[in-house]
Amino acid sequence: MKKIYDSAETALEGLLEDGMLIAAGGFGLCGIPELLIDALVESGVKDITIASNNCGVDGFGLGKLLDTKQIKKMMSSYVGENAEFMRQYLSGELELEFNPQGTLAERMRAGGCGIPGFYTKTGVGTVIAEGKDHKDFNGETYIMEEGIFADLSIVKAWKADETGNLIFRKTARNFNPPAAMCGKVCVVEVEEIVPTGSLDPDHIHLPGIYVHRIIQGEHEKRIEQRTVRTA
Amino acid sequence: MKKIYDSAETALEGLLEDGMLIAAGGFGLCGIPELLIDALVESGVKDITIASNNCGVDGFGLGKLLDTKQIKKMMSSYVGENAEFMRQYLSGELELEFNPQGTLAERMRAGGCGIPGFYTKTGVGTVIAEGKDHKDFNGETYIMEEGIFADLSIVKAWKADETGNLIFRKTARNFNPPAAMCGKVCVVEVEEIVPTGSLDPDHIHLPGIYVHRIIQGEHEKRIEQRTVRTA
Amino acid sequence: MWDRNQMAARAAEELEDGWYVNLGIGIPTLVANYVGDKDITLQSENGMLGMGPFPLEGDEDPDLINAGKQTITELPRTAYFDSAQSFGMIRGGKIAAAILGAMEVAENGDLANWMIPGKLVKGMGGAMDLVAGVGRVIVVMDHTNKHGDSKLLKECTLPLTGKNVVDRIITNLGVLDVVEGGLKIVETAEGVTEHELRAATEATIV
Amino acid sequence: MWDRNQMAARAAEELEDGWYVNLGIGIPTLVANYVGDKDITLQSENGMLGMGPFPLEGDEDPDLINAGKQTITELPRTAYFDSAQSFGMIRGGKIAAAILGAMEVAENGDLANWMIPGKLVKGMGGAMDLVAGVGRVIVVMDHTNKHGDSKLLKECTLPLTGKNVVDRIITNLGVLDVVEGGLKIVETAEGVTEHELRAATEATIV
Repeated sequence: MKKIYDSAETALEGLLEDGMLIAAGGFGLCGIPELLIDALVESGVKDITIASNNCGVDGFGLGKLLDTKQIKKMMSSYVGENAEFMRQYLSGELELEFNPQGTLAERMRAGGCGIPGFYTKTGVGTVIAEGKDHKDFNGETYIMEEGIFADLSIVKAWKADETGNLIFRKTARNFNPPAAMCGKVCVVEVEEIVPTGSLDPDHIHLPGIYVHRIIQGEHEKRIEQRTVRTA
Repeated sequence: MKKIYDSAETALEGLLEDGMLIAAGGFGLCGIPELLIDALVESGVKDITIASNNCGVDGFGLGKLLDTKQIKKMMSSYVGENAEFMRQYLSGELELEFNPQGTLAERMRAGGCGIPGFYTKTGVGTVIAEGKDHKDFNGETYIMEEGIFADLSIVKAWKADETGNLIFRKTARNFNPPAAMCGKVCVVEVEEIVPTGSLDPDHIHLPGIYVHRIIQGEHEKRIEQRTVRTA
Repeated sequence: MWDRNQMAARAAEELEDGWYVNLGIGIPTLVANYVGDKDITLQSENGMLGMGPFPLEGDEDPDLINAGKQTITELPRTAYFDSAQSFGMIRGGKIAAAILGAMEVAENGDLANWMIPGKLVKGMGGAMDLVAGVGRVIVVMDHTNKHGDSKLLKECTLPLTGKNVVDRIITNLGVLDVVEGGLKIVETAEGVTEHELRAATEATIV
Repeated sequence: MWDRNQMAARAAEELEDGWYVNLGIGIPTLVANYVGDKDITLQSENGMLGMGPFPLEGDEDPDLINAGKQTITELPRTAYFDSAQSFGMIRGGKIAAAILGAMEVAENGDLANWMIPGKLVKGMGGAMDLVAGVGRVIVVMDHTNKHGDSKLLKECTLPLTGKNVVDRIITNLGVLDVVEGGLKIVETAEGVTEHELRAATEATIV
């Protein structure tokens, strides 16, 4: 079973459909699937819903799909610092389902783990809780959140072996494993594909069972807030 | 904050109480906290409930606590090959709450993650589902399982640094991370304590935030079913 | 009539290239010997994908066992993870098929393989999760018990492992599918007639 | 009256040796400069424990950022993990305290810090999870907004981040605790009288 594809475009072949739900890894611009996002732009797929913590920034990352109006709805925790995201939301052009960051991550993991619902204290007593099942456990109130079952996951890792075992690097791991887990099909872009057997089986962050297609490519890895200290 | 203790006995000091709930890592005899189990036997703590996939074997691992009748109740998925476990259960001396293996692991993780309940398909239509909340999602029936919140976790890892960052080895990882996560206090025994900074931060399986006390010691690591092939 | 190895070989034909598969204890374990050049990755539900064969004498590692607690080896593709992650992938439908043993299978796909009340308490281990979660459940077992009674029943008498979960049954007498209304014979073992297979089966054959 | 750094220094006094702590964006970030020789481990909720200072020029790593998307560094004790694990430890109560900024705090401990309807949509990020999960929620903020109005209110007017979640408030005027019936003054900032603090506060002071 060959999982390696030669480009983002071919790796997405046959997987795209208007109106689909895509789970995307990354936090801000860190660990985002740049190449697959570009291929989504190229594909012209539209009316998509994206579950992703952020929506990139103006003109980069998932922000590109805002510019082309391909996104119908975002499931996110954070809008800040993306003017076009806020504009489309406030003008009603874009649907936005706010998810607390931890709820979003857990909903993705839950979907990947066959858990259709779980209870959390997060958001109780806020707008997030409106319309959701409430239940008491040991005298405290919790709300039910549902697992996310995506049609497609797009993910960025550092290294993959040929069977799709993945290793992430530092805080670029973030939402990538849960996003990868919750998709019917998961496509991954990496900086390097290494021969199977060259990764220590105890160092693998996400086993290849979650990974269906892999591409290797160059990443810009733009820094959102370059901050330094003086020596 | 010094987390390193010089023996299993001192590491458990002040933590034991009759009737308490203890989550234990390990699968069969693989990755079990041998030294902490021995210290529990020595302590004489009684009427304890243990959440652990197995209960060791006759006379080894958690089986020792069966021999001394310190266990009131087990929360497990597997009894097989432990004659005393089966005998005490069938004679009514020991309570046994059967948990499907994946449900047990997920219940521990849920407890550690502040999730008091989640839905699963596992066990629907079986005795496991009796008395549990049922709920339909997308036309399929699921049951609710509750998070496990243990008073104490006892866990075996391969290496720890001085801040309690843990690395496990091969299939000895098993229930250890979820068991570690669900305890109010978590005590870990390892084969080697290494200086903080000598573990790659991307290779850590369980961060030290979950770990309160650490001991280093010698492990018998008994093999339950020695099987070999001929060359 | 098939022997254990022939049953395992027949079960191996069920597996497709690229699948991740979980094999139960007993005859299902033997299936690994018959996958040939298909690219199959075996899961051991105690926390491993890419399970290799038993070790050579002297290479046994107490930290490396399968779900049957047997010493095993790793492969170049192996990855380790914890039990919560392992059953996450099972429950989440990432495992294409499980091949399991059984005490009883009913004609509606009910499966019983974890206890005989008051007599034998084995525990369900990971079987309840597997039958609830994996893509396809294939049972491999003898057609009858040691008393000669059919293990393919109208209804299970033992506590269930799962309800309506079995897709296909491979026995020493042949292969049957669970379909609307009962079991359907897919093929008979060498030297077994359809009449013999029917005679040995309590479950409705449609 | 305290300046930003004095507020951060005062907030640092809240932290106890051995704690794992989450610091929000803004003034809370400055708290890290004042922990002294206490053994504090900082969590960055995007997937890191043991957050170090900003890098030296030229050492910035795009794969190493904090929850404010700023480049940071690692420490000898650092461990990385994914977002589900990160919020698992937050929700599970493993983080001893969070120090956060706020737009409004009510006298019952309600907190609002994520949006102004129709005007500013920032998003809650991880704040809702933090206030619901951590052991102790400490708010650090200016006592009044730019119009001079109290940010310590009888009731929040903005959409809530959490209900009854704030334990202690540190402002440029002093320190207040959320108690039965309202806020209780713990101390006043240098040069601030209790009268001045009361006058600048809309919330009930008990």
